Amino acid sequence: MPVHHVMGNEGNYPYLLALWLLPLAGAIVNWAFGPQLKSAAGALGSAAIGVAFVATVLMWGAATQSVPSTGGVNLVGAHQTLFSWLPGFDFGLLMDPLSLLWALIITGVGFLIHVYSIGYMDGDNAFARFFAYMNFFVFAMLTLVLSDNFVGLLIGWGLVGLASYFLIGFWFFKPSAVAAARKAFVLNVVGDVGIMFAIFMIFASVHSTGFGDAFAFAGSYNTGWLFAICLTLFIGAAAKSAQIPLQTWLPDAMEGPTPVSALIHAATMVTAGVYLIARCAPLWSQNQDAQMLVGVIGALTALLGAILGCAQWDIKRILAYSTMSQIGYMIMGVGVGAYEGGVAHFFTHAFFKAQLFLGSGIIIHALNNEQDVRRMGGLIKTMPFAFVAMLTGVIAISGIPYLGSGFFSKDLVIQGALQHGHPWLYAIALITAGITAYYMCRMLFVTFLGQYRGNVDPSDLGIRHPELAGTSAHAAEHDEVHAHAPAWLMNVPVGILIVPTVLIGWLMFGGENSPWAHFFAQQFPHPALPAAPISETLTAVIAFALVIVGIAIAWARYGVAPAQQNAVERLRQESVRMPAVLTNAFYFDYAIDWLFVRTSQLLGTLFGRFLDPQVIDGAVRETAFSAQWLGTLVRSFQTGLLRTYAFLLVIGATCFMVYYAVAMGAAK
Amino acid sequence: MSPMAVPIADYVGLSAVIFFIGVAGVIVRRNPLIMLMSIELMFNAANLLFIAFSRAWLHNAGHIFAFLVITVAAAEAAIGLAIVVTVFRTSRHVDVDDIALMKG
Amino acid sequence: MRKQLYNVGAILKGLSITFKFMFAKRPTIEYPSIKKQHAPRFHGLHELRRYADGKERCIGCELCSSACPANAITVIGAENSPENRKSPGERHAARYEIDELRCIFCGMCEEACPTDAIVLTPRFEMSDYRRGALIYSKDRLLVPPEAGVGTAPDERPNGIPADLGRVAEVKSTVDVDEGYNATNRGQVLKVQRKGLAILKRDD
Amino acid sequence: MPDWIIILIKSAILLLVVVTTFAYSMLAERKVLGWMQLRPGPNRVGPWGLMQPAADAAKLILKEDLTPRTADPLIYRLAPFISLLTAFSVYAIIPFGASSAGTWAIGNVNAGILFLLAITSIGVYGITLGGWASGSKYPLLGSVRATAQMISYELGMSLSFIGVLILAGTTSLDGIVNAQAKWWFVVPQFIGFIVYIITAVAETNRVPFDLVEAETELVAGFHTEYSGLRFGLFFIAEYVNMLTVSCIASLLFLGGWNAPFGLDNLHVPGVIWFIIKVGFFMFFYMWLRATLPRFRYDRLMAFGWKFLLPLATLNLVVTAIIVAYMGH
Amino acid sequence: MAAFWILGITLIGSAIWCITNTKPVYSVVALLLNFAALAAMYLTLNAEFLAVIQMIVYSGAILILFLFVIALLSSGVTPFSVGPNKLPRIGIPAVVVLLIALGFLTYAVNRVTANAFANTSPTSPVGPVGTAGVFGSVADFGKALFTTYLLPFEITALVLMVAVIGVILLAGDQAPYVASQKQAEEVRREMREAILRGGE
Repeated sequence: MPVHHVMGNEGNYPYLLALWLLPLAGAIVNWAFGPQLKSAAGALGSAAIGVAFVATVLMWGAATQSVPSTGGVNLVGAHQTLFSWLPGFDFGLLMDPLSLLWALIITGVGFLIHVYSIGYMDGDNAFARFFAYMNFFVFAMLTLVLSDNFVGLLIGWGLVGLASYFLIGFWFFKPSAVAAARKAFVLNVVGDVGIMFAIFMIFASVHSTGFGDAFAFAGSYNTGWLFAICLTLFIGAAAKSAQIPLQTWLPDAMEGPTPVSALIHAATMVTAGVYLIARCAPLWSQNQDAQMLVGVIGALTALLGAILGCAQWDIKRILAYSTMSQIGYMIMGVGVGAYEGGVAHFFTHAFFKAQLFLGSGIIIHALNNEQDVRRMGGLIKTMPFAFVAMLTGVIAISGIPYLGSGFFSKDLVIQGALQHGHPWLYAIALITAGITAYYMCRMLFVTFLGQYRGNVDPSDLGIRHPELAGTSAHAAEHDEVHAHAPAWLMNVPVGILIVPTVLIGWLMFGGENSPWAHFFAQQFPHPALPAAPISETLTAVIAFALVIVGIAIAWARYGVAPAQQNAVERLRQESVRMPAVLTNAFYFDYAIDWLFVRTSQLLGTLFGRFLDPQVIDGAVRETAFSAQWLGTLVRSFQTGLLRTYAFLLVIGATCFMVYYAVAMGAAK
Repeated sequence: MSPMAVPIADYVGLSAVIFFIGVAGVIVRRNPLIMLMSIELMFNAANLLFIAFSRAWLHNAGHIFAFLVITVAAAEAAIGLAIVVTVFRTSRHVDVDDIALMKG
Repeated sequence: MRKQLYNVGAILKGLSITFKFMFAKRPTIEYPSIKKQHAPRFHGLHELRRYADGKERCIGCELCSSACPANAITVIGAENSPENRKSPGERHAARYEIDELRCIFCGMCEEACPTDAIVLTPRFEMSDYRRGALIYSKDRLLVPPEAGVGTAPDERPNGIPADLGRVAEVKSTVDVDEGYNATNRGQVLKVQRKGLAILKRDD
Repeated sequence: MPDWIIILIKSAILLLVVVTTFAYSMLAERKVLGWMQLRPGPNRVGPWGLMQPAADAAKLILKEDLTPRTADPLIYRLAPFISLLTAFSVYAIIPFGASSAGTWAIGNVNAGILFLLAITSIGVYGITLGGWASGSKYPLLGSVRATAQMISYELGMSLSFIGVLILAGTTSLDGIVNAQAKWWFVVPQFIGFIVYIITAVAETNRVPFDLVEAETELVAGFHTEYSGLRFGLFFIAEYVNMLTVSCIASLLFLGGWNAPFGLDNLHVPGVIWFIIKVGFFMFFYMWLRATLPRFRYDRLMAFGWKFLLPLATLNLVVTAIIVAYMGH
Repeated sequence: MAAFWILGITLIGSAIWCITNTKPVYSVVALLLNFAALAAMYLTLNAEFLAVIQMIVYSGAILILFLFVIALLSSGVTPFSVGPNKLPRIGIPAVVVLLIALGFLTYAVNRVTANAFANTSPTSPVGPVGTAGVFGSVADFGKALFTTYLLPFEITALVLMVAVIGVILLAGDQAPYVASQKQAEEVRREMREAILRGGE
């Protein structure tokens, strides 16, 4: 047996177990006793997550501890072995700074979103089921980030996919929701399979699935083998994090309730890919090709998401594409080796994207499940709080210097790309920043400025499927009387989120000496890099200039007074003239359809129509005829009497016995 | 631990006899319950061998597999009896000679 | 869940009740050796009384017989002869039989009797193995001379005949004197109930 | 003296003790039932009715032994003996006390508790075969009920044992008792204890689980056709089984011959404590019989499979997890 | 040695009794005797845990199930077999064939024993560390079962579960839930349309 490598200091950490299992307990209780709990289900579900958050904070000291080990390498964080299943698979929990960061977001932001959901889901007839699923998701996600081995990670990976499937299809009476849930699940499973193959390859090399063993071996893998591992791992990451070409499920996933979109499809689950790559930094650092691949795909996704964000009218889809784009940034960051930047962007993004989603949730809830921005407008007067919430979010995501957290982290990523020697990625990232500012402001202006257009006929706005806009089955059901929960239940979490959205970025201020860099000092490799040709300040200036351009264009198109005057006509024109390539999201769905589904079908047809009946069947038919003849002969032996068969069996066995006895006798 | 008092070949012989009695039961009897019991006899003959060899070589793998055989035998008996009950429900009597749907 | 807990509570409650009963006072009267005390006017087995001088009270008038709703009494009167006076009057009962199987113990005979000869006593242990033994004739109904004259119901202390054996003190309203244990009279009745007298009569 | 003679003598003594205990526990049951029903109970034969068992025995022995015409003669005669044999053979391993010389048991088997399970699982054959061989419908129904009931409840019983085994870390009965020197297992294994008590009542076919011999429905269940001594053997087997499960309950959950509440310095012999504990359980059986009505059959099965078994499993899992994390 | 022969003869005798009885209940009794003798033989082979398991599982559960089914089905009224025996003359050939097989097997075993099993008396038992001399005990068995042979154990658990499901399907209530075909068709159509519209 090779030496067993462990990450983290072994010990008993009751808080760690508590924070891992509390959401599961909440889920089970909500699931089993939902009907009895009635409205207490929400409070219970939130409380479970809230206590888990407290436990996470209490784990802070243990998670950041660093003790020198015998091998000269520091053991960072806390590790608790739970049980050993089969040789090579010991299950345990690992909490180091990286896991801690994710756990903080999952439980902290998760808690706020749970509280928000009490208000948002109020009156739904499956209230307890919703919280059971949400708690289950939190448990699954914690399993993913706390596992100390690849199999545990894969279990968590699969479970979050399952939870996501449950929650996207939560309103299962909407066929579109069910279709979206199915799509998400299928694409996620593609990723799961990728990771599974990666685990097979890792196990084949190191005979263990533990992170510690796999990373300790990092320098000794065969290069091609390592690239294959990274590639298959990245397939998983791409599927979960909606990277090209597996990104198509994310916009559709917006069929789920808005808190779900905020928690799962913006703040936590979709960033699992970022976590995976950051966690496997020792593997990626050993392989330039894998880094390049991930970086390029991340950058392309960022750009593609941003472009598609410009063409959407559904407020949640706009946010979904922006999520895709931002995750592209993160993936690019961790891909090229700027791990701290990528992770930082995850951290800030979790706050401001949750902020945006929850803000949009307030609007959607107030407008009775209307999601099309063309049927909004002028909401600044009626919903000033929502405007403030959305505004801070937009500022953060656009990267206005020093005003929002997004600026700092995005800057880290962009500068990181350049530092690690990828000028093209740097350029794409900068351009994307500008586009981001444009489409986010576009959403903000169309939604909040001008006149309210909710009463305008859908076709006058160029909405092609009026029956699909804002008139989902759910809305129809609750059209009449909808007893709204007190607004503060939804407003308070949003209000709390404004603080980190605006301020959290200051953590990253100061580059190498920032608390952020210090936090991860032990976690990520820091190879010596040549100085970047463009300084960080200059990058910030360029980025800011592009952002200003984006905002200006948005203002000119949607914000200025003339645009507001004939907004209805302009929106109709724009909707109708939207390039097909954009409305169809670069034909990715069609491409997948053509490349995989249709080809399989075609192949199937080929086999079915020609190969099978003519070639195979032809051969078989002839065989069959002879077999039939033989069968007629043999059939006479088939008496159907069980005992006859048994007797024949025994005679056969006896023959063998006689043969062996005789043969053995002869051999003597 | 003292060596075995009885040579292993005797156990093999005993096991073979019991096994063949079981086989005879399956072939000769047409009551499915007795056939199932005969199968249990065969299982037991195999188990006896497992345990005798386990003792001879002082290795507990034989014990483990005898245990697994018992478990599987339990499953087999349950399924077999369920089939007997089902057959009885449809035809009010159980006779393996009548269950000849696979007749050629 | 609540229902299950309720069930547990119910079981515990039942257990506590039976446990309490284990130490409760038992109302059992150990009958053959201890008998239950009856009301003073309890209607049990009949007896024929005597006068203080030993003469029978019954004069064979058959009023009891005609008063009997169940036709259980048979009286056949006879003249007293001077040398053998059974009763103070002219007549006496030659035969006096009560079929206790028919009798409904209503007390009409007692009411009808002009000489207070027939009374109902609190004796109730009349079971027997043969039907015939339950037709009580005069030899068993008449108080034997050595046992006194019999007691009128109103004069009966606490309504307890002297031959009932130990009496259970079950009624707090009535005090039981000592000395009501088995007496000669009880012994006589016991012997008669075994059927000896009847056999003699059949002979 | 050779070992086997000692064992023979021990067995004879034990047999005598058990049979006497059976006789008087039967009397005690009639007494206790009487008291709980505000009656004095049997008190005619001998002082306080103490000779009643002898009278009963004489009656049963002298009664005519009938064999129905439709009965299967061999098995009909065999069944009571199977019941009795299994009931008695359990006592081979039950320790009644301990002294410095060792435990008071005929044989100290390492897998004691498993041996016990094995023997009790054979016990059902007496009832089943007896009911089947009687050749009439009520006994057959009674025996079919007995089979299903005893298989179902044996699972719960075994699972409730395993919690104790995990805590004690041994399967030998005196090992288990010694492990309870400090804490009786009724405290950490309270759920297991409850499950055991319920399943034990069901295993011995006692009220409220006496569906097997339900008078009101099945006349007398599996022993409708039995009379005289053979009926008496079934009767003995039932009471001896009752005694057995009471002994097991005392050994497994109430610390066997250990003194309770730190009363060690009273220097009461362990066997006295053991008898007191067993007596308590015997009394509990009688108490139950005086209190509870009979279960309905489907409720009985549902209770066993859907409530007791999951409860016992849960108890087992929780115990295992706690022991795994806290150590012994 | 004596125990082996006594038990062996019991085993063979009860096995023959088991397969020759006309009454299935007698077969069960014979098999019970067989199992008990086998358990005793396991005890002589230091396999006390297996002996106990043999009694609990085989005698206490499997065999009683046979008895249960016999009581349930025949209850002395319905015959198990009706109609003619379709293989009336198979008995003698079967016994002959089996005796031949037995003869050759014995021959082969004797040939092999001469060299292969000649010296099989290792001095130290194969037990887990710290429990020397406990071969065949519960501890020894349990350690092996839950460490080295964990996977077979789990597979067996799966087999048991499959058997349970199978039995329930075979003998249980046979009224599976069938949703409305029309409703299912409708939902399927709506989903197809929703996919084609791409969610817009």
